[in-house]
Amino acid sequence: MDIENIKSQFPIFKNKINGKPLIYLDSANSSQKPKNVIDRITKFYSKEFSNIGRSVHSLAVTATNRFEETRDLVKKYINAKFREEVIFTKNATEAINLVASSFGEKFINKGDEILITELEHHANYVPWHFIRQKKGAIIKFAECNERGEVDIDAIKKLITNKTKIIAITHISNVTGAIMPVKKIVDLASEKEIPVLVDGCQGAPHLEIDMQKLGCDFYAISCHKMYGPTGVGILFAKKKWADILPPYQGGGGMIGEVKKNDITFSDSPTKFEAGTLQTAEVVGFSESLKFIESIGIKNIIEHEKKILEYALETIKKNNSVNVIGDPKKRGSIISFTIKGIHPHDIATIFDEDGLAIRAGHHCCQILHEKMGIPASARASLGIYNSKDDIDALSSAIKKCNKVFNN
Amino acid sequence: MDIENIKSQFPIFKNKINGKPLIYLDSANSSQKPKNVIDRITKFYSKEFSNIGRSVHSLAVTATNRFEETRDLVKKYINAKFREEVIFTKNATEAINLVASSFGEKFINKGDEILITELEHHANYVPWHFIRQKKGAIIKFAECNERGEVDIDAIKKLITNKTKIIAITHISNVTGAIMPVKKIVDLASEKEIPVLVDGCQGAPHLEIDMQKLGCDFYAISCHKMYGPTGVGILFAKKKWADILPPYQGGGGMIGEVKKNDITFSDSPTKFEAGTLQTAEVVGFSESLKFIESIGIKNIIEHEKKILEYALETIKKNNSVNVIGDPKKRGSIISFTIKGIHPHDIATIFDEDGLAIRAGHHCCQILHEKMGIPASARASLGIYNSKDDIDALSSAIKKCNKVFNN
Amino acid sequence: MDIKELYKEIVLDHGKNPRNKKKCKDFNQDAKGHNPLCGDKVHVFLKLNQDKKVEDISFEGEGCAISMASASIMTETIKGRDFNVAKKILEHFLHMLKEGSKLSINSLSEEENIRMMSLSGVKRFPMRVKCATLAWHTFVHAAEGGNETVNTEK
Amino acid sequence: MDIKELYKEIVLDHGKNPRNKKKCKDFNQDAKGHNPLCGDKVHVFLKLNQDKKVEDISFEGEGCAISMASASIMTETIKGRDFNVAKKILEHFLHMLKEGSKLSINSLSEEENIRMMSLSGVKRFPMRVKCATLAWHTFVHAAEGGNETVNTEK
Ligand SMILES: Cc1ncc(COP(=O)(O)O)c(C=O)c1O
Ligand SMILES: Cc1ncc(COP(=O)(O)O)c(C=O)c1O
Repeated sequence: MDIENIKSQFPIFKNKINGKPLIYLDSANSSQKPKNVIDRITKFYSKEFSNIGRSVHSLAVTATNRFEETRDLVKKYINAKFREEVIFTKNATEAINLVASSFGEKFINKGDEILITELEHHANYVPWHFIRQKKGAIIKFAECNERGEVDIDAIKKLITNKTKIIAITHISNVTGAIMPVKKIVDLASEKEIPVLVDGCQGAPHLEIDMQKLGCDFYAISCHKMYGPTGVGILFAKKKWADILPPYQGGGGMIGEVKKNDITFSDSPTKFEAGTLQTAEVVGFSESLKFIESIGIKNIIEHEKKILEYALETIKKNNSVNVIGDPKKRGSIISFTIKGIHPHDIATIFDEDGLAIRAGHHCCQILHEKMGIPASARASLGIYNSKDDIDALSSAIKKCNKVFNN
Repeated sequence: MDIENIKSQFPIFKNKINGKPLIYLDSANSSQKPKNVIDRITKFYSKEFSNIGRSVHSLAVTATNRFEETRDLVKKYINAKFREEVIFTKNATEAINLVASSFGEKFINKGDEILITELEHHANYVPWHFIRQKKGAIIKFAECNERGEVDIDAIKKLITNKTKIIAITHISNVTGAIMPVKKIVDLASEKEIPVLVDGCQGAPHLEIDMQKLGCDFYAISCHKMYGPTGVGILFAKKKWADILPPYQGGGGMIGEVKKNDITFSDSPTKFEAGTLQTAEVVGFSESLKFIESIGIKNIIEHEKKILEYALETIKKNNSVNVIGDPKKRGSIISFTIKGIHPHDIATIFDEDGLAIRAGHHCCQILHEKMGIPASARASLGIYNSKDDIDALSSAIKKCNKVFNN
Repeated sequence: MDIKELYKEIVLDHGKNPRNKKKCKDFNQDAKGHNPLCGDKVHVFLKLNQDKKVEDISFEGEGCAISMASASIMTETIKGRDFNVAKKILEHFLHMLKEGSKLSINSLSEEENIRMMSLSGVKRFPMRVKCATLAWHTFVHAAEGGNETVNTEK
Repeated sequence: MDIKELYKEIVLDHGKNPRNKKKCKDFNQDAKGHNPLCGDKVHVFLKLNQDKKVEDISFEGEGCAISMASASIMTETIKGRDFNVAKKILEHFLHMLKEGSKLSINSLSEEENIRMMSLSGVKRFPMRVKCATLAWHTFVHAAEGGNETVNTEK
């Protein structure tokens, strides 16, 4: 694969950071955007813009079509059965909040259990905490092992007759562990427990097939998939999309509005109140086209190669401690360097144009478990090459130099 | 004012609609975007993009600064006292849902009253309906008079000791009536009742000064202010922002996260969960600059001139019935044409490149009150001229021709 | 192309003076249809005999010229015909709206074909297709004994 | 400019071997500080006498080199001084971080000024300013008897 050619499609890499070429190892946080996505947004605002679904004039018709075509593209990309299963939200966080609120209000009661894991991002814990508070429910945390994974048994042993939903990440955004989602879904479906998958790290780096995964809900963060900010996606199986109550109220999602009562339209409209992120959704159609132009299989293969090289390279440095050692790892490596705080690492890296993330990565529970307040994280995108890893390796050495002499 | 020059800053007007130059009279639905806004988004994605507030590297720092500078610009533009009072949402609908949910959960109980008006957009009714259902509260509708206004007495007489909040639109998106917000706030504050203003139609067309208005909450729809889609603003007085519980849960809005409890950060962070609409917010800073480059006073004056000309012109046509006759009118005229359904009007207009909106404009209560299922609406932006009104007038005549011979 | 392609004489005539716009006597099945985006509403009343023949059909409602004309033309076309034949006619009608093709349905007279074809201009106006089909879907719903309101946003 | 401007010898030294990192005996006031974005935490312990003189000061916590060095340097600088003087020093310190200016605070010895100035490199690293100020704000909070945790996101 011609990574230089792919990289050249991302305008950001033409810029210098502190006088150095940008080396971007922060894609798990948010990916950069290829030119076709940026251009699509420009074109939409310059030639096609109108509010969608509400007006009869030509601009509105075109805009509506472009918007709904994106829904079809997403449906196809994730292999959903129905377009009603594809709901646009503002980010993955909102997608999970929507489920926690709509599902939680309807189906979770006092004493009921919500099963999550110690790996979860705050986005897949805080919304459940709200329901815990409101309903007097209980949150159980499936334990993370020393490899930084949650294995199926850790989940199995927490399932009870009170378990109302299982909410798990697809790939840990700290340890990179790929969760056995399919197995968890099989286990859960024996007891008819719905499964929500936080797919923020899964969707950009794995083949995403709703029929194969079989989960009930899947949350996607488009800005991590080479897409614009301001868009997320909730996949909700039709059986849930049909019966869950709406989440936000406003224009577009109604059926009939009377002074004493209101009826609602069906999914996805029911869940999409107000003016949507029209330009962003339309822009995202180009992200999917970009991904498909390379092929997700090729992306996976490329990232795997770089990931392995990275693990090998940085483990050679004795001062480095890589966090977790999952059997299956997504495009993420978190680490610490002996005696150097992750924030100092990030600052020193930045001096060389190398962007990584330092902190708890919205996973305080996991960091507490590991007994560290923070870690440094390098994460990959399609534009990364072995050169970037070599730069990472030198930068780590530089940290040691700055701190130890 | 040189409207042609201003109009030339909007790329969309270079396009033809059905072979005709676009005449855009649908700004109340969503405004078009000037080039500086579009370019800002392009530049952000091409040169500055990173997720904000979370990483220590240079890109993240720049992006965070650009984002927070926009908050400062908004604070200044609406004359808020504190930057904690400016909360970014995905649209105005979300802003109102946030208040209805956070305020409603905390302060509204069984039998309590929510006071809205018959003019309200569904965005300022449906969220309160949810609270009505959850809490067993009561929604009272202040009556709209024949002029299409709600006068202060209609509100006064509905205020009781049970009134917990008053939620009113600033400008009706159907009749164009400008509401006596200041008077309502004064009335409400005697009884210490907070007032939420749906400022979707107010913010683009009036001087917006939170200190002068004195309201507790003000909801803004950025895409109606020459801004990108995907951003709204909630102004919440500090005293409320401080005490209201968070709305959505996720990354960024937390203090400390433990397995048994979670603390939250302060406003605005508390209300901004997950990855924000970074590019959109940054783009919006240019919308404010665009507005300020013309001057809101000049915009008001220009739109007033066009509005008066429009009223005068279309009232000359006997077949036209203008809806409402408010003493003070914002940049909106809704109307019907005898014997022709609004959708047919919009279709015939569209053939001439003229974009208006037809329907109930998310105001079913008001339309039912007026005894019509739908209306046609022409609404103004800074780019409209008397020529556009002449085109509107000819298009109305064409409708009569198509239908009556 | 001219807006007159959409608003043909026949359409305007049916739009202004819709036929069978009433509640027909002795109806034994009915259904409501609603387009929440634009507010069009129809209520179709049906007298279906045991052999599934449409003995009588009428409608009430409000909406644009296209939706009223379509409902009116539908009632005229379907009255007296078998439900199965009516469904075939609907198929052809939908195909026409989608492809802009000509209609020549064997079971219809030339005049009836022409009347139906007066709505073919809708093809060029995608936002108006729902206006033209609402009454038809509602009719099928009524005949099949559905209870819920037909919602074009489904 | 070099990263060494930020990580000067003095800073690294204080970062690695922070002074007064313990719970001091007989403290009578304390406060916690937290930077939720990066997780830095400090807990400042203070023995303030009736004349508002800082008789003893110490801290516990965890965080980056900058935050630890800043806390350490703070305790060394402030111990034995009046609260009012300490607040003045903080003002100068904040000014230095903002403007990158030199420090020459009269009430401090040259060595003390130099020690404080070792943190001036932070100016070029806006995201790190909070690391450098957290302990100081927490100290003021402790001295003024505040109860809540100091939150840099306020
Ligand atoms: C008066 C009024 N309120 C609320 C809204 C909803 O705004 P948004 O769609 O941006 O959420 C609109 C516009 O659609 C409006 O005109
Ligand atoms: C695993 C995981 N879940 C949830 C999120 C939240 O996604 P967003 O910020 O797009 O809402 C992220 C990214 O920040 C993530 O990595």
